[in-house]
Amino acid sequence: MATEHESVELVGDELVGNIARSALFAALMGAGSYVSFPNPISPIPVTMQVLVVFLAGIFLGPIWGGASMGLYLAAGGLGAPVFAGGSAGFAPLVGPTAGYLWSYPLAATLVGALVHGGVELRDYRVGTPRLVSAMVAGTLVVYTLGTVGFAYVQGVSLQSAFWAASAAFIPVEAFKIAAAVGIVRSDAIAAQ
Amino acid sequence: MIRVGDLVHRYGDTAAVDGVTLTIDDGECVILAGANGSGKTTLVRHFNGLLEPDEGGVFVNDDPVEERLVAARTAVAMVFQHPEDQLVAATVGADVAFGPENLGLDRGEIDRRVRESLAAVNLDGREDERVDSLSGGEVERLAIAGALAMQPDHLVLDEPFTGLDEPARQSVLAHLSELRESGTSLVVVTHDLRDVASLADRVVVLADGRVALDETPAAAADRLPELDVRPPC
Amino acid sequence: MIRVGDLVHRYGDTAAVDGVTLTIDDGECVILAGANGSGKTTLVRHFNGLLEPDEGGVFVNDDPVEERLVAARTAVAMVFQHPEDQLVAATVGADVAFGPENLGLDRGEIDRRVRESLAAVNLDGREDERVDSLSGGEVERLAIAGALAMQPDHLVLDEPFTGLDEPARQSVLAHLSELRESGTSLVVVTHDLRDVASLADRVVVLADGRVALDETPAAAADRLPELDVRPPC
Amino acid sequence: MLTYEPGDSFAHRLDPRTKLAVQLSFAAAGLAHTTPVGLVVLGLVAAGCLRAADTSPLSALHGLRYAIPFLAVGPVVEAARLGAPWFEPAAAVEPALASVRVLLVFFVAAAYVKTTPVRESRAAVQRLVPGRIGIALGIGIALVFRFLPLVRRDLLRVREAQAARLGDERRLDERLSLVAAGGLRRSFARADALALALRARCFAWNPTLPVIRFARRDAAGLALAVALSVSVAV
Ligand SMILES: Nc1ncnc2c1ncn2[C@@H]1O[C@H](COP(=O)(O)OP(=O)(O)OP(=O)(O)O)[C@@H](O)[C@H]1O
Ligand SMILES: Nc1ncnc2c1ncn2[C@@H]1O[C@H](COP(=O)(O)OP(=O)(O)OP(=O)(O)O)[C@@H](O)[C@H]1O
Ligand SMILES: O=C(O)CCCC[C@@H]1SC[C@@H]2NC(=O)N[C@@H]21
Ligand SMILES: [Mg+2]
Ligand SMILES: [Mg+2]
Repeated sequence: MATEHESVELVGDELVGNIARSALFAALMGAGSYVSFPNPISPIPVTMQVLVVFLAGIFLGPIWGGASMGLYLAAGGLGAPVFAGGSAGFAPLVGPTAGYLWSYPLAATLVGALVHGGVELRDYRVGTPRLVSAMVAGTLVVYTLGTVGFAYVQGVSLQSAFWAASAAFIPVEAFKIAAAVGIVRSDAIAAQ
Repeated sequence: MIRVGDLVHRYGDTAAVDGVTLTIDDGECVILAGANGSGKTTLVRHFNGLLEPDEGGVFVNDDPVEERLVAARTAVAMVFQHPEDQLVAATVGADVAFGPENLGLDRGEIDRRVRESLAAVNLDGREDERVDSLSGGEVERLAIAGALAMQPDHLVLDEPFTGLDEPARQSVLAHLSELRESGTSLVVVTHDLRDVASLADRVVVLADGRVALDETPAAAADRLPELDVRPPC
Repeated sequence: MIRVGDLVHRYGDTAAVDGVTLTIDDGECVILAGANGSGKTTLVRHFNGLLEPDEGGVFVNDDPVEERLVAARTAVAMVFQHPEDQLVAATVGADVAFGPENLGLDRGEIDRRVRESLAAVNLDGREDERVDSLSGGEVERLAIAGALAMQPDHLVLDEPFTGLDEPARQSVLAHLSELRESGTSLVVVTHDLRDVASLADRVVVLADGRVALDETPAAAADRLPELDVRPPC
Repeated sequence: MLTYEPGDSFAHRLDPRTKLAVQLSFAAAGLAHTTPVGLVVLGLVAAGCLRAADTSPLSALHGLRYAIPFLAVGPVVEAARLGAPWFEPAAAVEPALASVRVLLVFFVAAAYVKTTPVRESRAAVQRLVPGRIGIALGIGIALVFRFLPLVRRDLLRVREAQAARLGDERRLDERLSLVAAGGLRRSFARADALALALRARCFAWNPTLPVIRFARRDAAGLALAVALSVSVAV
């Protein structure tokens, strides 16, 4: 019995935990894009995705926050219904919202790095100004890539892309940043 | 054989398991009972090295668990309190295959184990069904199949009957007796002996993280109520 | 009083509740039994407007639920089948206080209710513990406390005894009888009558979304097994 | 919603790697040839893919209905003017071609989603991405598929739990952060339980991978992928 499976190389405990959390955050991201409201001035819907991007960076840190968003894109690309409105497959990754989607891993990594002050996971309960500026920086990344992506894929100018795909959302993001601060400030999640 | 010696497990300052010594022989069926919070779940998680002892040691087939993790985890399979959280794949067949795949078995052997384990819980032929379309009793049985596919010497079930209706309970119970016949030893965690007493060789009761009683079901019956465990009726 | 008339609830094409008519009087204790998937949970979720009828209507104290949601939710409190679904706050005390706070009560009254409800489930003095460090049975008890703190006219409990140890079960049962004495009506959902039969005025059994039996416990006992419900023993 | 459906169409029987190659090269070819002629050719290829997947273009369109507004908006914003003549059709041509291209990519991707089960996608990833990263990625992807319905249900339950105790009486922002915090707490709990389950079942770096095999019919798909890639270069 005991010698039967000598060659099995177990994945380390800590890593298993991180993989599980990344997968759960990717699924949470899928749930966050399912909650999508039509936006009166843009064809792109208002979703909770960006809120989850912030939370992934804050709670999982730069490395695993970024990894979970990468996992989100991979699972969606292979057919999990995790993109806005429950759509799935490779197409959204090269479609009009591609810029947004590809920005998520970068934004989560950036938010995580700014909150935790480096690649190591530290206490995420930092001061509000730092928390907010980290998320503002993340938002900038999301919208820069989102606008550029829309312009490139749809063959329109950057200016049109900005008005069509980005402008209408800015106020909504402030609200998501406030919600994220609220969650961090509450004692909802035990310090890890 | 599972052997636990002077085991202590602390969460922060409080000891959830507080000096337990216990042996579970091959082929035995042991009920591990005790009040809510008495440390049952914490104790069994040491049997296959999911938790590390703060003091004392755990041996499976005479190997120390911490040093021979793979051996311990193939010898002791576990069905958790919420079976839903332990299914890792989206379809029935893929979920049962997960354990054997990790053991690096060849494909023919994996397929054989998947078929046999599903048959053991009456889910044969349903490999391609989606996990989220199963009923509560079916999810419980699928979790058991996933554990069986490891071909364990010991199967640990943490409150396997909660939420199951009478036909589902009967069916799980019937499968457990069959397993026992075939030589697998069983550890069933519960605080209600009414459902499983018929199956058991021994009843071990925990109170505040210590073994308060270790007897045959008949001998234990009288003392169960004072230990906050429901006796068989 | 809760009154349900010709209620139909469909998930997609299949009717989980398929024409149920039922009245629960003030101060009554009704057991709602039935096999897994017979529609019990779906039915009770209409009592406080968590689901909307596809056909038929639900009235609480003669108000239509859909039009008077707040009144219905004040009058009908609910313990969910999976208690961990029900917790909304991070600590024990904050969770129990959630409902009373929403009722706009003053702080003294809220604190009093929190204390009393926790005492009823043997969790007194544990206000500051985090919900994620509780054991399975303790979570169940906390969920019950949260509903008790609403001091409703009707209390609906969906399989409340599954994870409870004997003292907690006894304590909850005693508290339920007290509530009943004081005029609160109770609806207990279960597929196992052994724990609650003593309390009940009536047993209503669902099968495939329809009322298959509506009797006193004594009169019902014989027919329960054929409806996949465990009779009292 | 667009999801996998069991079946035995030609595309169902292809190796997932072949299908991935076709998708990638198709998207690249679309970017390279956004001209009327190029798009007609690609349109034929896309029709062929749908045919191989036994999917009618109408049902594929239905699965994509959410994406349609995007495709209309590009041409409209680009042609709109803030003064007379208000609308300049010529400016809309290029964005319109871009939209057609995107639509075609959607069709081809729909064929993949409809014909490829998670198990095969996972196997493809674990073979295409080398080493431990591939193993972890493959499992991670399978876990996302598995936990998506649970997480969605959890969020719904948190909302219901609040509503049942009159949480709807609270302010909107408070409610939202309560739901988000509740969902987050449940997700962490699920992740911890899941990690335990993975460890109990010997989650390892060197598992036996699910079988996928190139067969003769894959030659046709791979030839198509090569042709599309070559067309990008010329
Ligand atoms: N992760 C944890 N962190 C802190 N304390 C914990 C943790 N898990 C369990 N405990 C505490 O340890 C004690 C034993 O818990 P355990 O889950 O082992 O009990 P149990 O006997 O399985 O109870 P139940 O019948 O309710 O499932 C309890 O008091 C519980 O509150
Ligand atoms: N959200 C849902 N979507 C689709 N079908 C559902 C949903 N919830 C329940 N069902 C189906 O409706 C039927 C009734 O379910 P319900 O949960 O009301 O049963 P129950 O009597 O409470 O069973 P149990 O004893 O297992 O809790 C079942 O067949 C179930 O599969
Ligand atoms: O899943 C997709 O297809 C991407 C949708 C992108 C939505 C963007 S993200 C930034 C902005 N804020 C929102 O609420 N929606 C848009
Ligand atoms: Mg337990
Ligand atoms: Mg139910």
